Amino acid sequence: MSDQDAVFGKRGNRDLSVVNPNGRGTIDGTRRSGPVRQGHAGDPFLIGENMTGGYGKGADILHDCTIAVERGQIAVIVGPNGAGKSTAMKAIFGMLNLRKGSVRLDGRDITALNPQDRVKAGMGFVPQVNNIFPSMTVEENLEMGAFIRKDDIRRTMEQVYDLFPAVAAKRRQAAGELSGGQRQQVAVGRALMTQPSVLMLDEPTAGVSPIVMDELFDRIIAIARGGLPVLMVEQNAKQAMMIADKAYVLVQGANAHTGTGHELMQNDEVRRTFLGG
Amino acid sequence: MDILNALVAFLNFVFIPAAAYGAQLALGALGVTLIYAILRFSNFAHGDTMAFGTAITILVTWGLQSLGISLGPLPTALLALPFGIAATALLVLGTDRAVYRFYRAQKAAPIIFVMASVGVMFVMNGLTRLLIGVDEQRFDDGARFIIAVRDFREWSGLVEGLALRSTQALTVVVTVIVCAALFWFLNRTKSGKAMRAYSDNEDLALLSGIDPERVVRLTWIIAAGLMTIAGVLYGLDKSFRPFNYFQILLPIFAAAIVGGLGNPVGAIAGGFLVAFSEVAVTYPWVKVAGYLFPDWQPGGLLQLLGTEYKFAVSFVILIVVLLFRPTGLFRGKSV
Amino acid sequence: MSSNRQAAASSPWRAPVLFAILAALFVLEGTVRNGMFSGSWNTSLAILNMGLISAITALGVNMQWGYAGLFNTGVVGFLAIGGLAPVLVSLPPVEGAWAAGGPRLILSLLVGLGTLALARIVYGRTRKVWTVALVLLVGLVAYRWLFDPAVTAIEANDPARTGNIGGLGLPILLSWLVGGAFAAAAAWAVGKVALGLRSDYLAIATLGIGEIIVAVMRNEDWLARGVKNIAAIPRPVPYETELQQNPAFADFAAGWGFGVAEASGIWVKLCYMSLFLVVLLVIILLAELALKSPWGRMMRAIRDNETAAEAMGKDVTARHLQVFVLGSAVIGVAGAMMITLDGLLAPTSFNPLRYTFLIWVMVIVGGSGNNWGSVLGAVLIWFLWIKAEVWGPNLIGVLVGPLPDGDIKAHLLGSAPHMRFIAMGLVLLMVLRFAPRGLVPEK
Amino acid sequence: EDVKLGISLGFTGPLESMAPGMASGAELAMKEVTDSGLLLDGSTVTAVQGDSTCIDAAAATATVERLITAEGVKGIVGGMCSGEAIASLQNVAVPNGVVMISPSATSPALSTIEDNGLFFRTSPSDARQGEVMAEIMMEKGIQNAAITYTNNDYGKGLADAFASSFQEKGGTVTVNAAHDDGKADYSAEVAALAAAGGDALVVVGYVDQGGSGVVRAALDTGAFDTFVFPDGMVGQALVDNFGSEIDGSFGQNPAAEGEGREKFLAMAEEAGFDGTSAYSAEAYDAAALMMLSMAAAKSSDPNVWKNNVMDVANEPGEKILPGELAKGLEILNGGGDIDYVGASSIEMVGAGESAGVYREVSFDNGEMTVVGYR
Amino acid sequence: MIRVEDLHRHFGGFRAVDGASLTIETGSITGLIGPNGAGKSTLFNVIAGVLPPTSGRVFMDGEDITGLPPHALFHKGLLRTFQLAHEFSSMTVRENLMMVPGAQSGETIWKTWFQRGRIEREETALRRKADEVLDFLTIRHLTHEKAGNLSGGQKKLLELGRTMMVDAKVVFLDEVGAGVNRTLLMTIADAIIRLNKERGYTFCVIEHDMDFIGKLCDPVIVMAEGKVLAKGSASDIMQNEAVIEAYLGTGLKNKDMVGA
Ligand SMILES: Nc1ncnc2c1ncn2[C@@H]1O[C@H](COP(=O)(O)OP(=O)(O)OP(=O)(O)O)[C@@H](O)[C@H]1O
Ligand SMILES: Nc1ncnc2c1ncn2[C@@H]1O[C@H](COP(=O)(O)OP(=O)(O)OP(=O)(O)O)[C@@H](O)[C@H]1O
Ligand SMILES: [Mg+2]
Ligand SMILES: [Mg+2]
Repeated sequence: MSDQDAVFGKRGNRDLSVVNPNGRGTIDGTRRSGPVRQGHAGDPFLIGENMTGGYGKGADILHDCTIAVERGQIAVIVGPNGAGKSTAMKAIFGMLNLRKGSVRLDGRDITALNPQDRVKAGMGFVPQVNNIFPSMTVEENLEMGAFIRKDDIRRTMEQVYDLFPAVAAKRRQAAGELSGGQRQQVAVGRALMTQPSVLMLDEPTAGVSPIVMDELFDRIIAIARGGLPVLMVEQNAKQAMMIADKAYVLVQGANAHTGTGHELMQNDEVRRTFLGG
Repeated sequence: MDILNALVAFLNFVFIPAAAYGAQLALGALGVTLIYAILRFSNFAHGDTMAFGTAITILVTWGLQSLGISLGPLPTALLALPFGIAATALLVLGTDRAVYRFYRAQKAAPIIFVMASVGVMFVMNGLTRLLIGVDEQRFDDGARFIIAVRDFREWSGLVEGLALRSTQALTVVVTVIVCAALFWFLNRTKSGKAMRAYSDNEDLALLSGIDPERVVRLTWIIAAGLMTIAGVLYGLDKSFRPFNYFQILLPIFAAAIVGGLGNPVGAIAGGFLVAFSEVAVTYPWVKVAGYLFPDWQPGGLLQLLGTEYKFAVSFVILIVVLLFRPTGLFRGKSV
Repeated sequence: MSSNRQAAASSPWRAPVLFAILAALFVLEGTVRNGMFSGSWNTSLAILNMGLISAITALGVNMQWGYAGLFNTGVVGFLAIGGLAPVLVSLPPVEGAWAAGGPRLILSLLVGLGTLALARIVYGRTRKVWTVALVLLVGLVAYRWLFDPAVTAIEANDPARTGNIGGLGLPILLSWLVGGAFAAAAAWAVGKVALGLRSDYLAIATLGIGEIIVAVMRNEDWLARGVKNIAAIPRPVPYETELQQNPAFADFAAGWGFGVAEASGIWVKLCYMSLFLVVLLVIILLAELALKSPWGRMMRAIRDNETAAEAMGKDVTARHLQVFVLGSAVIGVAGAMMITLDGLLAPTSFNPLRYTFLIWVMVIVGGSGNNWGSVLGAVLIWFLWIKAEVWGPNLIGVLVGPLPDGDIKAHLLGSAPHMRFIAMGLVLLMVLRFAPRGLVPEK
Repeated sequence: EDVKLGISLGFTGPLESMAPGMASGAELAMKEVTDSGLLLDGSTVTAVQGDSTCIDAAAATATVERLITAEGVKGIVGGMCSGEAIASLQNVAVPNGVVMISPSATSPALSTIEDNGLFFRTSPSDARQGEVMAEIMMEKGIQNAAITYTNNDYGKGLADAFASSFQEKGGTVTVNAAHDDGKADYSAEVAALAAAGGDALVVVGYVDQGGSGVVRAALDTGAFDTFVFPDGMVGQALVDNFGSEIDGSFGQNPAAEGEGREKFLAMAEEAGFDGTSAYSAEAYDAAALMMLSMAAAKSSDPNVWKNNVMDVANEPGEKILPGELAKGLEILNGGGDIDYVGASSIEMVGAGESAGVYREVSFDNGEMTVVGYR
Repeated sequence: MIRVEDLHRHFGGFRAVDGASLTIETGSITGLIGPNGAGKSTLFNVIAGVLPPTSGRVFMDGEDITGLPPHALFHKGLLRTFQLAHEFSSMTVRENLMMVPGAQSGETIWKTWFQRGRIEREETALRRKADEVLDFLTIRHLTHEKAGNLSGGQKKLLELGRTMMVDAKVVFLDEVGAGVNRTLLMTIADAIIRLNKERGYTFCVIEHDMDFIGKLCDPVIVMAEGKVLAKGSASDIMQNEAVIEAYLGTGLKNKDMVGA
């Protein structure tokens, strides 16, 4: 089932019957990883440096863009729609080919790794869209989050359920049948299950109600303070800035402003043009 | 009223044959559905791959027979089956490597996969014929009947006879086992869940650390097993002729679609629905009615429609079923 | 991501170059004689003519799939029903058939249709299943009471030679239009029931309707003699034998340096070709006009996202029905043309591999959504389909050449005809590899 | 001169398992003639195969078009199924003036078609065989029978012919139902036949196609145990498939008294193929007829030798059996007259159709034995 | 404008909308808020004809529109946007807009054959209108981009843009704000107000951003567990204990750890 089917039922004839377009990916899963190289001394935990690139053969979207996050910190990316925030996240995750620049994690240069191997290297990611398995139950969604883990996952799962009680009540329901905000909670829950060494979230709070959003931010702070670096894109910029140790403003694929969340909040121009007054 | 004879006539001519045929279709549809759900296309090469697997199994069976190895009352082909599955798995994995992988990497439109599978169908079609020729081959041995008509008549003293071929029983039993195993695998094991996850959302599966190529390989191997088993059971029960394996593709697809493509329960239900509607709707009830109401002398055969329309009739039934269940027999979760 | 590649792949020269290559293939087939080509213009043109008919069929399928995303798996049925038209329209009337039961037959068909309509109205008014069932039952009995004797009488009318209801003796070209109308009517009925529901439903309904139409044509002898076939269907072009007896034509042929038999064949084929080309171009013109208009934009939107299109005020079901009927009508025209070209209606020949799946291959190889692509794909695939008959066995000859003589070699050589499929499959895979989005992709 | 003869049969498609046997039959005759060196001053005859697909009229037309206009064949053994045969005859053979002799197409439509005298067939006429079959059954005391026929013009034509002559003789046909070849399952058909009942089941089909499938299912369910087999079913394959299970059944196929068919079978065995496979003998006869007619006309031009086909096939003249083509050629070269009997006892009536003599066979103790000729 | 009476929509045993009754006054901008899973989108979908109700009625201007298909509602002037953007991904952004207006003569197939000139004129007008909308949404530079290639927020803008292509009576916006830059969101709010004032559109807006709701909406309806929990002005609602309890919350608990 694709996203829309959950609400609208299986109507229409498009592409179905003989082919099954639901859940097709955009990432080339057959690509093999290249070698891992030595990183630079004094790097942050995760850094995408001087990234330049775009989708397929199309024009460049990112222009010499640098994003980094330190251990135990929260880095937030903000910017207008279409600035390239999601693209930067994907670039860091190896989902598009960089023409220039490198991505380094924990002292290693992982620019040549494919996304699968980055997951194995400890990166966790919640994409902005299509971030759940719609026909699997909530519980199975979480299990899939823990796919590469070998240890007991029940404790982590309980923690996720504690965090999102609305979802816990629906653990046997197909995730595709949830409301928009509930799905978002499942998506974040899935990433938390991975117990990654760095967590990347693309607009985790889009569509969730204020009370849940607060919970979520709380949780993110707790996670980061526990030592797990968090890199996220946010449009709920005011709240995000409040908790950000480091904030990036992207405009047209390039770094426009960088600083601590507090600094940028003070900056009038940034506040007016990007954070909504 | 002679209920016993009526019942036996019904069992012998409608129920048992339709059940065996239904099980054969169900196994085929299961393979089609699996590939549809996980690799996202309808595999037109399914029938011809079934023929290939069966051909290999037949060759191995002959080899075993010439060595004097047999399974007693069971067909020797069961011993040869693993070889057939292995060879078919190698073939489909090779095909995947040579054909489909390219399109996967390209993210080609799914319909392109379908057309590529038509190309593969042609090639397999020729390959099987090069391997074993076009003629009919019989390779069943062991006991033919569990219940033979004559014995049944003697035993029961009824006018009507009842036959149960061992291959029919075998087909149904194997189908049940295979389905149960597949269910268990998909819903309970980690690899099975990974397959479902991949089917649901490829990118996210990859972001969860599931290796997509491994899922694809696994799918092909399971599909190869299903195809070979289906093909061999069908060949044991009927006979093996490569052309028939293309012809069976249509009912298999009908079964898979009516059950709800991508849904294993649906595939099974669809298989039985197609088989029973083919047999039951065109069945002339005159004999059964004769036993039930001995005084009634109907003029005709009490047949709804001639057998020449059997496939058409089964389609009408399918459509009517869908009218009342517009989402297919089983929608639920796709694989 | 893929969309960028799409744009890159469709250079404006692509289609013309590919068409030129295709034309070259036909010229080679007409002039060069070697292991690959036969060097006969007759062969070349014969392939081309059937290729053009395939192209029209492919256009119809492309309308349904390429424009609207409707998966029609019953192409064979619509071709067949179109093929009925030349028989019913253009064959001379059968003596005695009409008298034997014609009016009664028509009446029974009217009663049958009337029953269905009545059932529908009753259902609409009362919503009671039992009353509807009753109406249907009474209607069915009346229908069979009228129908069965009429059919028996007609089929008893000289069954070895005729036994069918016969035609109207009208011009054959008219039957092409009628073929389209037949198919459109069938499509309308199917679409009314099946469209607008879920996708698989349409696939299975069309698969079924294809089977049903063919089954009816095979088994209802009164209609078109069933499996006993109908031959000698009138032609819109002169007969070769007539041309051969025409001295003026013999001179004309000699002027071009052809034997009269050969020239007559070529001439007839050229006549057919012109007719087919006219039909093809008219259909393409109309289709392109529509496609390049807001209508085409709306169809693309519907194909792209039905839910959103519906919310934007487009009546998706009605549009689907429209394009389904139009596409089927085109397929029906092609069916009538094909039967005219064959001069024969043989219901046993309508099998889905050849008339549904091969057509699909044509559409997809050509590039779905693109009319010129469909034409290119159709003619090319048809050419390959025919040539594979020669290439396959030649290929195996080359392949087993180095093998030592023996059983295996003999077996392989004996299986040479099956290389037809292998060759076809390999070529198809190669074309798809070279152009994974079709030869001329939709822009 | 090297005379080319085309063989246009359905090497792929539903009847693909019958085509190789037929092609071998035709090639056997050509080889025999070539080896004799007696045709038209030592001409050789080569076969050019074409795949008619049996069901695709357009593909068959293209194939025959190639055989005639590109390969320049002087005659064609084929087509195999009536539809494609009609199409290729009308659209290619007649316009180009090339003879087609079909070993297997039996459609009545072919009798009435405008063929300019270019079409013949060596398969027997339905009407005659139907009558023979009805006669045999009556003699065996079978009063009511069920019929199943393969759903094409051969099956339909023969089944109808048989039904009417059986009823004329006082028999009852309980059901006359079709089966399709190459189908996945015949339970429905057998269920219907069994429900209708009858003392015997007449199986008008092909032995390596649906015919055997129906017999198999009928035996297994105990629906029938006596079967009647017309020409498409009678063959070694039947015995191989069913052995003694069909004891008590019987049938007939065209073959003259004298050793016509036996000789052909022996020759086929020597050449390494199964001569009993359906229509193999008829294909041999078709090719032989062509070459004999050429010899009689002293020309390989089909427009000339088409007029000799009837003479060569019918009385008066010396009877020629398979393996005696050299003898026949010699007589013709000497200006004599022959009556080609061949493997399937050719007798041309009307518009080039074969009338034929039938041999009656019965199945006992798992073997097929010849009972007599009629 | 819209009146909903005792509406129920159940999924299996689950009551997503459980007896909701509400009215949307003509000319108002009504806000609809509530916790995740409260049934807001489901309510929208029932009103917009995408889902049939289990029971209950929907009226528009006093006329019963329950169960009418979406395309019919569109022609009555009822438009909606989707929570998960439903763009026509293989069409360009401009085409996405141009396809919206109904009653285009170019959408009747025979007119495309015989009335080319008229279609051309209509197209030119439409193109101009589409470009105005694109300018307004600040995505004019994306005119020829395939809609599928837009960023998440840009797709949301496109959703909104489509409603501006025709003269609607009432527009349902399902979380236009989610994923849209806050500065731009305020511009959108201005636009909504302008459409409301100048063209008389009635709006019903689902949104989780309380700034946006506060700026825009009067009245605000709060849903929870499929029922209407409260209705009132934005400021009243934000004071409402029950609403704070169920929906708004009281802010971050971990404030102490921020910036540590
Ligand atoms: N197809 C479905 N099957 C089963 N339950 C469903 C289905 N669609 C929605 N639901 C349930 O109905 C409830 C209401 O969903 P709805 O989408 O209306 O919520 P919402 O108020 O829009 O929430 P959000 O703010 O998160 O978008 C949810 O709990 C959801 O799980
Ligand atoms: N798959 C794609 N192919 C081509 N171009 C794309 C693709 N996805 C996004 N783009 C383009 O890249 C640019 C940046 O997109 P991106 O998704 O990174 O924006 P964003 O900053 O995340 O915006 P938002 O806040 O709206 O999510 C946009 O202009 C968009 O048009
Ligand atoms: Mg984004
Ligand atoms: Mg919602």
